[in-house]
Amino acid sequence: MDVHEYQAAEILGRYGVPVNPGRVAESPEEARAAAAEFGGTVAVKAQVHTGGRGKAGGIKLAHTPDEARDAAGAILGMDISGHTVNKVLVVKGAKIAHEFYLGVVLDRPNRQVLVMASAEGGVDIEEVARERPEKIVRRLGDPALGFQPYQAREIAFALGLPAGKVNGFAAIAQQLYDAYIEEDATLVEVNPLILTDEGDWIALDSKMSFDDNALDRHPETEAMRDLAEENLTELDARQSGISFVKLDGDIGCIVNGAGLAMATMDAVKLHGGEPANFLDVGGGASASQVAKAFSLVTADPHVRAILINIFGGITRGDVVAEGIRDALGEVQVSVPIVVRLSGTNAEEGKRILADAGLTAVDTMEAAAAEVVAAAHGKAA
Amino acid sequence: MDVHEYQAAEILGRYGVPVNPGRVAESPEEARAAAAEFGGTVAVKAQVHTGGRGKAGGIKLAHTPDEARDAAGAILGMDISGHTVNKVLVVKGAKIAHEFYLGVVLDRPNRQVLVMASAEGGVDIEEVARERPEKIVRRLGDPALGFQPYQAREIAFALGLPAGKVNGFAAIAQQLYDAYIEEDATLVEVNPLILTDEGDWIALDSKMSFDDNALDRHPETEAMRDLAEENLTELDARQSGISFVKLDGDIGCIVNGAGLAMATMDAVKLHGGEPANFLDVGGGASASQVAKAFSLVTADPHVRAILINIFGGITRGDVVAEGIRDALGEVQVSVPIVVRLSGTNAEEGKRILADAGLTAVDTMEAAAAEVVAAAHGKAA
Amino acid sequence: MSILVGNDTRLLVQGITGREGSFHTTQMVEYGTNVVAGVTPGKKGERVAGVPVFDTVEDAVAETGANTSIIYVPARFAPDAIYEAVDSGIGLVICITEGVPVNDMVPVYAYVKAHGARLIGPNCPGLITPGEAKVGIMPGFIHEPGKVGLVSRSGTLTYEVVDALTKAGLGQSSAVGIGGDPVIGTSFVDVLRLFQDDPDTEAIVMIGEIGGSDEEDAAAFIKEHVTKPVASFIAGQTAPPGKRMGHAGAIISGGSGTAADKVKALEAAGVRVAQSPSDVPRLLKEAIAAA
Amino acid sequence: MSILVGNDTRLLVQGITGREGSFHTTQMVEYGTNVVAGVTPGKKGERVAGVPVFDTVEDAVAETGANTSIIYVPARFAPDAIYEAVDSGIGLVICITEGVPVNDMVPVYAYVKAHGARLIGPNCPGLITPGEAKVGIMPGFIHEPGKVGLVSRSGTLTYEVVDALTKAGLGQSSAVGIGGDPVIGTSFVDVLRLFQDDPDTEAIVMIGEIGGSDEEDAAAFIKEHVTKPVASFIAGQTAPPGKRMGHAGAIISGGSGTAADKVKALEAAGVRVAQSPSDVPRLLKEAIAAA
Repeated sequence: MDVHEYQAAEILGRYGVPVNPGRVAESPEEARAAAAEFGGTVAVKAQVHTGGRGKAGGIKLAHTPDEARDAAGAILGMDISGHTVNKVLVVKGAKIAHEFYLGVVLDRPNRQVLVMASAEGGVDIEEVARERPEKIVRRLGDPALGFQPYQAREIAFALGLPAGKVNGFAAIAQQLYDAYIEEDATLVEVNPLILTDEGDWIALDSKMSFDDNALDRHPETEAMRDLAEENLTELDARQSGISFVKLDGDIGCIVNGAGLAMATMDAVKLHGGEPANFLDVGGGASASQVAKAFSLVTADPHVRAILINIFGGITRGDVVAEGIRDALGEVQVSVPIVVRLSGTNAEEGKRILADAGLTAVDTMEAAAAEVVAAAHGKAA
Repeated sequence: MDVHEYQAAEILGRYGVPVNPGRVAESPEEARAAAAEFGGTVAVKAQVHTGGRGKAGGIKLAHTPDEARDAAGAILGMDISGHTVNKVLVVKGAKIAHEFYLGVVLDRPNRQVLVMASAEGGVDIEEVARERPEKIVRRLGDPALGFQPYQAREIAFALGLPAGKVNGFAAIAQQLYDAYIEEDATLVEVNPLILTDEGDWIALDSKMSFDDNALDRHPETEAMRDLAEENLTELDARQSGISFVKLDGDIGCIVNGAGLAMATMDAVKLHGGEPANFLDVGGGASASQVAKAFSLVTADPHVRAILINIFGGITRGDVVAEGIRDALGEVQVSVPIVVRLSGTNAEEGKRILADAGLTAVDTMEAAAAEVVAAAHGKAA
Repeated sequence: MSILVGNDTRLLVQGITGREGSFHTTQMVEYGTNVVAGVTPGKKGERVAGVPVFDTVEDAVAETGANTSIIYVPARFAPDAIYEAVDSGIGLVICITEGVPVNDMVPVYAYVKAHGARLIGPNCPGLITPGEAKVGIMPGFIHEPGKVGLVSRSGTLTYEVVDALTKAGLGQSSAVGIGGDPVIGTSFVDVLRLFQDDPDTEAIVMIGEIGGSDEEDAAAFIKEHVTKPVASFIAGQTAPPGKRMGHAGAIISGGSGTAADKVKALEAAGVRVAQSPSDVPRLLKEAIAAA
Repeated sequence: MSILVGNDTRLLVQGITGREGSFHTTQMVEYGTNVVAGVTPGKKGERVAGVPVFDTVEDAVAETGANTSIIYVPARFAPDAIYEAVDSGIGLVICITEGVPVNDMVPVYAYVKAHGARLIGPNCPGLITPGEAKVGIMPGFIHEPGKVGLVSRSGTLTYEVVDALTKAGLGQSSAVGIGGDPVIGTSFVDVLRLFQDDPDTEAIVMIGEIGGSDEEDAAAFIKEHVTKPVASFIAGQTAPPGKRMGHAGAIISGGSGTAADKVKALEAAGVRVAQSPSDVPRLLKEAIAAA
């Protein structure tokens, strides 16, 4: 789960990170008031769960309260990579002497938590990683003991910080690491972390993402969820134990198993179609679960045909077939359905489907070819 | 540092341990009021930093508020192993179905933290350990990861707890372990931990001791220090960086180094004397440090002679001699002083002492013999 | 036996009295797996599919000599179950449980490794040595004893491929589902090494998916150390970046972890990569013929 | 060299610019110890007694090939300093610092051990191989090269005994102060094993004190594994129970850890235990003669 910049800053502030004082505004007038309160130059920043805000014009400097109001007026309602801006964050302007990058992520190959930093802050860190990897300093936290003070100092010295700035930086690195662990984050990032002209550290832009599997032990994080930023269909699916991701195509997919669901999407594509979604119905495939899957898929008006791909394992093919049959009694589906059923009790399942007026094919490839043809209005 | 039972219970209560509700009383009337508030039977318990309260009559049951008042009257002011009772704890009576022992300590040989439990609670656990060691169940916490839930369950099952009581016990064991680690304790003990007739767990008597070296990060624990329970001379010494322990003899000892200080006490005893104290002046031996040592030792009216035993190492003998000479200018010492000086610059040091009217001997044994003789009013 | 499990396996089921645990215990016993014990705290003395239940792993190991454990407990209890298994001397732990927080798994991974044990999963279907031992939730009947070692991050997709292999006459030495989480106990490389060293395995199939770089690491390992023919399939060619595809670990982030990169790395290592799961048997036969 | 330190030692001083660190660095350099580097964060480029100072242990090791580290930092920084040394590849770490909380040392001890390094201390005077390397705070001049290995929990008491040995014509191979805390990195048994295996050591002196059971463990080890003559002294015959005698670890608790028990165990293992430190040389000579 992602949160907004202002929420990430709020969390990191609790860990002692020197975040920039800011105020959230949902209207130009609120932005003006916030700017007036801070005085001097402020930045007005779009609060959306996506990057590239700067390039999209979602971050503006304002030297007066009126400018802040106008900036907020321009930004609020803006669409940034498909995200509508509903809130802006108004923060005090800071005199930047130097920009750094500081982030904490999982290092999958090492199965450890990684602290990474760069003296090239304020830019796309992935670009730095790709093009000037030597500019990034990395240290792995010990899996049991965590990140040690000396590691934070090593990073600070490797960035070339002067002696007087080392402890301040090291403290912030430790705070980000602590926040990552204690909040069950999957990403904690400050970019840029700046040194001001006065020599103070300020976390100018904060970002955090969280492990969905750990949200039940962080209700205060869950409460930060911004439904306006969420795909409600995906959330709805999740609550039914279904993994669902909306895509741009027109062929709906209902599959048991995540890997098989991806492979099914790939097969659709291979046969000239475009998948409308990723959907894993999960372990069982009861009538209500399948009905839910149908309603998720058909909620998308672009869907022109549905491919159901089931490999009967522990969940038997006949049970799945019954689920499909019964679900079709519950949900109205008006587009062609192609079913592929294989594995345990597939033959019996096919008979059940046949009784329900559906023909099941044997292979994924045949099913993919058929569903693409059906979507395009012709027989395979 | 030790704390009282009621303070240990307060700390453990914060960790979720089901401690018995209680109220501290410093007068019989307060005890009466507390008993009236709880209603029914209460226990009135002496709050002193020593064991054996029960045998000494420091714990009494009271069935009415008046009985509680009388019990408190009897206990307050009582002397238990040299500790005067200034406070009693009045706790609700509990119907004991079974008593357990549960404690957390450092396991020195393994350098790990040990959780130990016994179904023979309410008695001296050291006696159980000595005589029926098989009655004690032990599990070591992982040095980095801590104590795992399964270990707590293993202890519970090994104690023979019924399935329905396992999780409750395991939770308490975990809470004691957490308190041990987070509070930098050296001992956390609940004895007895009881199951009531109603099947509830109650920690009926709690005990905690703390690592003196970690107190600076636990000001709230330091604030629990009961000066009435402390040897003020020892505390005073500690603040000057001197390790001091009061003993019962008549020969004061001033030594540099803890091991040598113990060896010096042993030498005094070997030569027929009784040491009045353990005293390690620490690394340096400035005039003010030595003066402090003199004042600590001579504060004891039983002291009849003083042995100063210095092995000059990095701290030079001449510097120590100067410290002794100057200290004698600051503090009035009216008992005989025997100095032993060896090691770095010992000869120069002896000259300095001779100028100050003190004769230094070469060996610890000679010094011990001489100081014992001096204490007993005769030449060695 | 082929790799990891077989006739020598003495299996313990942690969480045996739960819905999943009891169902799959029955399935495993029916398959012929030597399930010797189960653990559910407080359920000592019960039996599931004839298997005796104990309160603790320690007791179960002492009584039955279990050497392998499979875990079906809920996510929040899974790390504790793994520690209990490892500390009780179990050398191979298979964690089926899905949804364990990553921050819990980081210390678990290091702990298991430091104690010389092996963890498979979490969030995995388990593993099987056909005809000997099924230690997982896969349908046993689609497998056939043979010479192909299979390793996969997926569940049903693996069954799909196994089914195709069996139908093509390619039986399996062992099939290992390593799991779909970002932090798993056993990687592709670990299993490839075992298959390479296993005299019962003559060819290898590897089923990958988007996310992470385990497939790239596997490609490097194959290039360097694997002399047996390898065929592969990578799921998620059409997956969009930044979205989790069901598995917690199946996500393209910061432009890395794409299927295209993985396919490229594998092909550069001489692996034949199929465009669809059903094409795997044909490519594997080609690879075997070319070897 | 005898044990642990000697002419091959390339010493790094952590906390070199502090009062203790700089003083003892000078002393060690004057003794002839090969002190190659120091570390104080932020003090890179400075020199102490001619020794170059670095910001991190990593840098110091890379530049100077330091293989041993001695730590003089304040107690609250000591665990971090030990982790830094071990993680930077230092194989032998001597922690002089007194007052480190026990709960900090418990994970440190396990970490050092798991990483194959050796920690001596904390709260110890360090160790010396006379004529080769002094790595600690002991006065060097009282030592004489020779064949007696000495191990002790104490500081000045050790100097007392060393002085007596030297005056009695008994030089030392190495003298090791293991420290007076409840949790220390290296125990009597560890050092006894090294002395037993060291061809330069012909006899052993062990100086113990009240608290814990390391002396009893040592006695059991001596009985089983030590063939060289051993003499001992145990301080604290007159120490009362329940009171800490200066050292955090010197406390008789629950009736265990008494000097009498330790003396008994050592005597039962054939060790000659002196009644006073000055008597150690005589007993050791007896032991050598009887061997």
